[in-house]
Amino acid sequence: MDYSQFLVMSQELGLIAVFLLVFLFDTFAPRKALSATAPVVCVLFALFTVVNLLLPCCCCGSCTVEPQSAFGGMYVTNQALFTIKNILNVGVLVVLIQSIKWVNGPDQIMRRGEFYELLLVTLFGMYLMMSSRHFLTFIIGLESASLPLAAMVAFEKKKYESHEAAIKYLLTALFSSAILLMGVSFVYALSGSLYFADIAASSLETCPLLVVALVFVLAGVGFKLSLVPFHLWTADVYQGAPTSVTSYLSVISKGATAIAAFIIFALAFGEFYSEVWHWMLYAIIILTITIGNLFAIRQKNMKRFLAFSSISQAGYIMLGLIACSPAGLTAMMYYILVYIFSNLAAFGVIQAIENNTGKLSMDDYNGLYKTNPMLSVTMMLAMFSLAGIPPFAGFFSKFFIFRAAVEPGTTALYVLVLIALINTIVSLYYYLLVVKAMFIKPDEPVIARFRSALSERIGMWICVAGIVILGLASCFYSDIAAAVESGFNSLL
Amino acid sequence: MDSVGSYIIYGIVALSIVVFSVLTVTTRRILRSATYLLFTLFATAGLYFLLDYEFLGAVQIAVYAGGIVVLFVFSILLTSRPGDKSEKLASRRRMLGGVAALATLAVVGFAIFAHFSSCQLAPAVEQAASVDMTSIGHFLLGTEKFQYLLPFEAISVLLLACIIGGVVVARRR
Amino acid sequence: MELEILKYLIPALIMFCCGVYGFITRKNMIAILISLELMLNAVDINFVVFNRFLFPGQLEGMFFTLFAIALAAAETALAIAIIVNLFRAVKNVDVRNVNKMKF
Amino acid sequence: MFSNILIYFVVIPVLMLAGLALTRNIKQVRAVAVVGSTALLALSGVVLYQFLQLRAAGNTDPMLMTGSWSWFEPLNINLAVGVDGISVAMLILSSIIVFAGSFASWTIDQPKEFFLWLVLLSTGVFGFFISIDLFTMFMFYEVALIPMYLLIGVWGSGKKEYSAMKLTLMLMGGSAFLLLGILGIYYHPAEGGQYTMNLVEIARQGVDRGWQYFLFPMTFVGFGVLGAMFPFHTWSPDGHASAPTAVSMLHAGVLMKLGGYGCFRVAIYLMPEAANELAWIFLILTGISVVYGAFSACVQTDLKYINAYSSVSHCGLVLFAILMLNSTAMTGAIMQMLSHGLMTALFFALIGMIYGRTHTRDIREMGGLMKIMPFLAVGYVIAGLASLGLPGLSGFVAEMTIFVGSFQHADLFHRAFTIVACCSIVITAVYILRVVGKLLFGGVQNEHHRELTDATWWERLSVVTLIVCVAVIGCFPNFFNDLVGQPFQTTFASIIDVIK
Amino acid sequence: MDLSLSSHLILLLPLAMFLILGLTGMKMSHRLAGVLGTLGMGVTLLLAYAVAATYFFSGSSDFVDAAGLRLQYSVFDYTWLEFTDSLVIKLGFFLDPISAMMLVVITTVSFMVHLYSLGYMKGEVGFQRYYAFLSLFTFSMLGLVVATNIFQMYIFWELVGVSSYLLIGFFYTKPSAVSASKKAFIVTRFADLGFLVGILILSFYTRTFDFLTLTNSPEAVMASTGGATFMGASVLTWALVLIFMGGMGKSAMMPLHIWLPDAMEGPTPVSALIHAATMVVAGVFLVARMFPVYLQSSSALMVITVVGAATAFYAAVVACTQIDIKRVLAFSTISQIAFMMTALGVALPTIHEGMGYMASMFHLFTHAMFKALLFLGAGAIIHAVHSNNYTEMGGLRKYMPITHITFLIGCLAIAGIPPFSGFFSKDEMLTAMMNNHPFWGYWMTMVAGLTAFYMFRLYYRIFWWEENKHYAEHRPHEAPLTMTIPLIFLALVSVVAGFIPFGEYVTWNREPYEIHLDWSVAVTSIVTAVVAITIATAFYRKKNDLPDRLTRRFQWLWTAANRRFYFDELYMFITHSIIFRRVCQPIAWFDRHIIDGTMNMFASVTNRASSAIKGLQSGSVQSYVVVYLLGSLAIAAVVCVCLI
Repeated sequence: MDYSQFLVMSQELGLIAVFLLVFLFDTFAPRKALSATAPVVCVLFALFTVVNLLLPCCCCGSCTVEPQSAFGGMYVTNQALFTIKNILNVGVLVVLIQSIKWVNGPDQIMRRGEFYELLLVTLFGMYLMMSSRHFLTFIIGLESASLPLAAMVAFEKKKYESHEAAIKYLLTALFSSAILLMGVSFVYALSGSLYFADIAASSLETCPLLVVALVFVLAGVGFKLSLVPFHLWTADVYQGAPTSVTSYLSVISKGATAIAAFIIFALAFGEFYSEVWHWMLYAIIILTITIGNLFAIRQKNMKRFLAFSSISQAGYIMLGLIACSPAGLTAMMYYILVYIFSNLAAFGVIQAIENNTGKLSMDDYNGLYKTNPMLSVTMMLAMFSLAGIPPFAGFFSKFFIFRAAVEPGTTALYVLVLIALINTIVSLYYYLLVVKAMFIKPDEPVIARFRSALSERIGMWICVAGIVILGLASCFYSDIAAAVESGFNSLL
Repeated sequence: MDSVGSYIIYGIVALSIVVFSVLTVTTRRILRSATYLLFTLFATAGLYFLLDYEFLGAVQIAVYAGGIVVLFVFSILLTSRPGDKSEKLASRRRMLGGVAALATLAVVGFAIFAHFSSCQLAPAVEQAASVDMTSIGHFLLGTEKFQYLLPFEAISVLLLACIIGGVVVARRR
Repeated sequence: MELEILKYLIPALIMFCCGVYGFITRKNMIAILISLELMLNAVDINFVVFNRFLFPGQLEGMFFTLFAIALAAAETALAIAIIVNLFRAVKNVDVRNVNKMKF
Repeated sequence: MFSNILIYFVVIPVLMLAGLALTRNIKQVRAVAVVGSTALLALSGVVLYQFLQLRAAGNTDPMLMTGSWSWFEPLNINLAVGVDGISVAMLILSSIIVFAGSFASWTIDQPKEFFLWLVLLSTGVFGFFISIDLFTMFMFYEVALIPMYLLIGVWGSGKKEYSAMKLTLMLMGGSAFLLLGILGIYYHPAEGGQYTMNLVEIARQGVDRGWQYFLFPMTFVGFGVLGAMFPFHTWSPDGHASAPTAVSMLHAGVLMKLGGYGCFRVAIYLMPEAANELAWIFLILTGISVVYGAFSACVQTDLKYINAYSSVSHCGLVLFAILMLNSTAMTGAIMQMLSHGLMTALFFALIGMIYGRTHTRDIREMGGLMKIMPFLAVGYVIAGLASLGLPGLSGFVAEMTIFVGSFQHADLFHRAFTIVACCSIVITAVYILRVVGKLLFGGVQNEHHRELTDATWWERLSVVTLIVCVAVIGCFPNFFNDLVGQPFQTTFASIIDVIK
Repeated sequence: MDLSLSSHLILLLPLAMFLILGLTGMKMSHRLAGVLGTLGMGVTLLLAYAVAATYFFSGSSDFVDAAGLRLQYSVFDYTWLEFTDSLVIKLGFFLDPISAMMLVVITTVSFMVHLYSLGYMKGEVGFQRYYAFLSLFTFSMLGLVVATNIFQMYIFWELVGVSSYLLIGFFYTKPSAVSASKKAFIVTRFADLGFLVGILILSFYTRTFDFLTLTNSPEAVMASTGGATFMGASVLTWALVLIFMGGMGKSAMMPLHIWLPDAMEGPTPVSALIHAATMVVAGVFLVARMFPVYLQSSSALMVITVVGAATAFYAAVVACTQIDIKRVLAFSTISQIAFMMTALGVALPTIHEGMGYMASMFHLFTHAMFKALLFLGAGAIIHAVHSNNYTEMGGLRKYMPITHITFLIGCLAIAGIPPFSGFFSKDEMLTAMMNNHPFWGYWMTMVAGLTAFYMFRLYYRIFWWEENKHYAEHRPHEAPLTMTIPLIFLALVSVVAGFIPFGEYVTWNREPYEIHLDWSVAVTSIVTAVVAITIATAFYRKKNDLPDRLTRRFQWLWTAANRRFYFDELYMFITHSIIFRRVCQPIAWFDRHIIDGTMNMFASVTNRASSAIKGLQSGSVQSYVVVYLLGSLAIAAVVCVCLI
């Protein structure tokens, strides 16, 4: 019983430390100091993020984290995982900054501490999801990542939508976790172990039970990723949840799950299983991208609109998984990084407008450029980046993920990518609808000129910088690629 | 487990699982539903005992039957007046549910059947692991392979979060 | 031996399907949660059975079930909190009323 | 990196973008636009000079002034630049049109935003022409496409929202095919080849034969959409009709050339074997484009529609000639790009100026403009004459090179199609003269038009620049012929010969 | 003066004039622009005479060899555009008998027209533009005739077409002028398509554009086609006929003649220069230039002959019924050019050493002079009475004596009365035809008779008949000096040109040829002409009702001829009802509705699909779960079925 193994989980421990600090602050700080909760959390988390970014360089001397595993292979860490966690940290930091104004609003002010605590626990769950190499820990991670979120979704007590969203989220989440557990039980029955490494090492013939097991696991993971047909909760929940929670849900939670899905499917279910799930995923990707797009076309509520957009984005992210290669993982991580910034930029604008005017409909955005040019431009950049328009980062991430997807060179994959590409046209259409509303619609502006809060602006500036720089400066991609290269073999 | 006695016990357990499960979801009184759930859970615990996982059976009774069902009952009492009768379900929804349930039964049942009746299973050659309390304690707090300290710690965080979440949600303000 | 394991799996499966049926047909949200417990319970049985009959060498299945029970408890607690919260807002726990956001 | 002169084709527009972002009033915007576009014009002149010097010194590399800087190293993506005669010609064309376009939009609303987008568009255009790396090429290609949406949507006229959306989506549709083609080219080099995105390298090692049959149509259609190939041309009439003046100019003048250039540079240059075998399919399509566009133009009443269909016809000729796969016809294709670029820009500039005065583009509502605005009218006549192939103006040179070259093809089918394409010269005459007759000659249709004024100095500058260029190409074609023909005669000819 | 310099200047001076007048003309006074243009033309005229004289008379070994054979000499030949190593467009200056002769013709007529226009166009809006266009035309025409290769010819061919377009449409506010110019351009453009395709076919086989190469070894041209045929005819025939089609367009051969009568909408001096003397004979010149190659294909020559003969007759008949004096002259021009064309078609080396060729060129020369004279005279008349129709004229001889005399000389010349120039050239042509086949000879003699008739009909109706009543209020006056000088000069030339020993200078093989009149032919034609003139005199000298009676007697014929045998209506039907209505409009419709509709359909299908599946997102969490579960089960089932 070597409890020093906990030290391997430095990031998780750091996160728990932040969590505890927040918890203690919230519980014991004097009433006056409580008004500083939000900045304190942001600073703490920023500190945590920066330390994590710099840690390997300062402590280990080398810039890569040595692959390590602990708890008998139940937990691993390496440069790749370290990097993706850092990416998520940055995203969370932006979410935190963007949420300051909302958290300090009259309805939430009493519960702001809990908001941060819950958020940090879900992040911890995501960490665990990605790092665990055992289905039990994985599921605990997954549940930690989703259950507290239900509470966060229900945060706006004065809004009915928030309640409805929470109910829908929770019930679907529970159902899906039951399905997932069922699937895992079959995996256990087939391979005799719940350790990923053992599963990967076991060789099995294809039998219906295996198919059912994989489908159920995929359904459980697909629920979090909102892949079609497991996606139906997404729109309602995104729409009903507080915008900060929606943005968190749409980028961080999705990103972490995508990586976890990669690890489970590409690695744990790697060799013998892949021909089974390959075609499932193939169909699901097509469905996800297409149906997400088709629904997005007709949305008027901005949050709901972005929900469907994020569904189809999830389909694109899964293209990295179908390639099953280091390049796929790299592209996926990069895509997530870019997606975080693009989507958060969009949500940042939506949040700023919602906080200041309460408007959420796309029609309210008509003529926004006349009154709030900076917000409009930010939104436009976000839309372009999501649509994959160069020179913004989204273009690069899309290109890289397509590139990774066709790497195996089969015709089927080319067809898949072609379908995905054709769908980008549809997606461009609806992203342009937003741009059109803001820039082109001749109507009188609905939203008056206002000055957004400092925190909102900081959040948006970070996102805009990310959108512009992430693609053009190749170092981000190269770092991720190097991380994946060094860590890919030790992922299991 | 060749004895007739164990067969009888199995029969009772299995039958009660099936019957109470069905009753749980078909009764129109919500409180009864909770009660049937309790019976189902007891039956499950019985199954665990039957398979020699006494610790698990105990946990099942303590946590599930003792904790969760009580929670249910409280919440039912909170949200509905006793004796409230669920109105008759729309047949469309029942059909939908039936189709879904039967489809699940068919697909998963077929998969299980196909696997466990045709596939030649590797016989359980391994020596069954001991399930006494000492070893369970070791398993639960060990850091080696097949030991579960990490999930144990992790789930504590989850539970804490759920408590916070529950408090936040349920608090009036 | 094959039949032996099926003997246990089939009741579990039926339990699971009952859970599914209940989940889809019940309109009281707490009843839905109850159905969900059935499903989770069925999975627990699966794990235990697989552990006992197929891989008795380690206690993976059993511990999984152990943790799954804890998870179920946590889930239920939170779910009930949320449902009660909703009940406060709309004085109702009928799931069919919860469909304002759609399309 | 900055020692390579070509990179400044991107640097200058980026600096312009920065400059525009800082401007506060229309004067500053104009100053930035004029300085920037003049600098680009000068730069293309310098590049031309240096290029000719290098060639004169006997440098026969396929690409000159090359530079390559690693960008996404793990993916073999470099920022690789280099030019041959064709790209130099295209760079000159682009800088001329950007220059003229800046003046043509002298009094536009919201000048700052307008020029920001316009410059972003030209960044894409210039970047595309200097790139010899498939990825950067594709990136710049898309950079050039998207500003169109806002330029048309915000500053356009008529059904602008519909047109802008249609244009953007169709072009993006093309680029979807293109992207797939590029990926395929990257992953399927011929036996023993390396994975590379560098055009020259790929051309050297070749693309896998089997995959070519899949990739060639992909890339050709991808670029062909922008080249207004039948039946993917319908964005062009609506798009052009709705676009503001400078945007039409740039779009028809330069952007559509991206299509033709890309068809050659990517589809045919890299996959000559498939091009040779599949050319007939696209020959039929482009042959249809040529005649069909011309016929459609005959019945239009909106000036811009006429010109847009005319562009379909003329750009069809570009692709048509490229597919002939012989050096004369391909040279002609590039000449046609130059020529069409200049004269269609001229057309759109003039149409824009006329529209700015009369507020209608319907030829039935105008007439006798020759009396009212002689300068613009004469410009229009010259543009028309260039378009219908008057010797001494650029159109003639280009078309003749194409016809002569195409007719040298050994195959009867190709020659027969050449004759079909030749028919367009008559139809072109019909619709051009129809417009000229109705619009400029005859009596004044609308009495209000009598009070209109002739061109202002900036408009004159814009028009004269283009006319001079059209005339220079038309009068001294051999210089351009040598410039753009050289690559076909050396590097590419050998490839073609091998196939045949 | 150095030959090279002067030949450069011959081309560059008019071009420079065009540019100067075109770019800065608007700032000049009318007088300055006119004088500048005329002076420039005058210098060009002198240079051209000098060059022609040098070529014909210097006896330099460059131009004539010891045996008296005139040589072809290119003064300069700049590479303009290099398609391939062998297919090169060059811009050069080619001297041989016909180009030297054409230099003289063009510069002479052009100078006369320049001079004449000083008076005729006085005070017109766009006077400077007019002179600019005249210079442009002269430049193009000169470039055309001195072309060293067929593509250079094509280039200038197009340029003359455009100059013609611009000049016909000079009065651009007049709708009829605009449509006439458009028609002229499009019809000739259509013909040029044939020309271009012909060039393409020819160059495909011969790999050259060069006239020298083509005409010096026509057998090699024939051989290079390798006996390839297309639809029964050899490709060479195809090529030559197509090239001839270009000539048909420019020279207004039937059925591509319809533009020329309408082209009379242009200012009259322009008609004189372009549509009578120079540009319209480009087709003849083209055939003459390629003549050795044409000799390789008797079918092509046959086509030329038939087209020429038919056109000549048709145009002559139509000319008899026109009222507009310029139209009469226009049809007369068509008829005369067709004469030349026929002469070329019948010219075989075996018949009088290809005399038809020489005769054709001779007639080209003389016709240029007297037809220009007639047009300029008609211009003077129109200037005086402000109308084109002879019904507004009559009895003008008193008022315009100089015009009267010169016009009469022109009429006599064209009618073929000795000793006027037309007699000699026409006689040579008839001889050649008669020797080819008597049918052509008699046929064309009949046309010659018709010519004499309609010319004198015109003459009498203008100058005799009956004095118009309007003269009282608007008295016609003789034209100013700038206009009469050209008339007198051209009249003199028309009188004497017949005595030029043309065979000395211009023959198909460039060997000198002794002209001798074939009196049997000559007498026939003179008699025919005299009879025709007599009839015309009887009909039209004094006002009488004989013409009207005759007209009524043959009403249908007269109407048909007056309506030019409905060619315009036919064209209108084809272009408007067939091409425009049945081709263009359906294509445009197809484009908007089918092609564009398909693209829009993609969009609407996507939108429809979007609405169609919206039920999936029903808002009820239980149905979400159903979809979730059934979806996953379906995937499982499908994969099971597929894999196992």
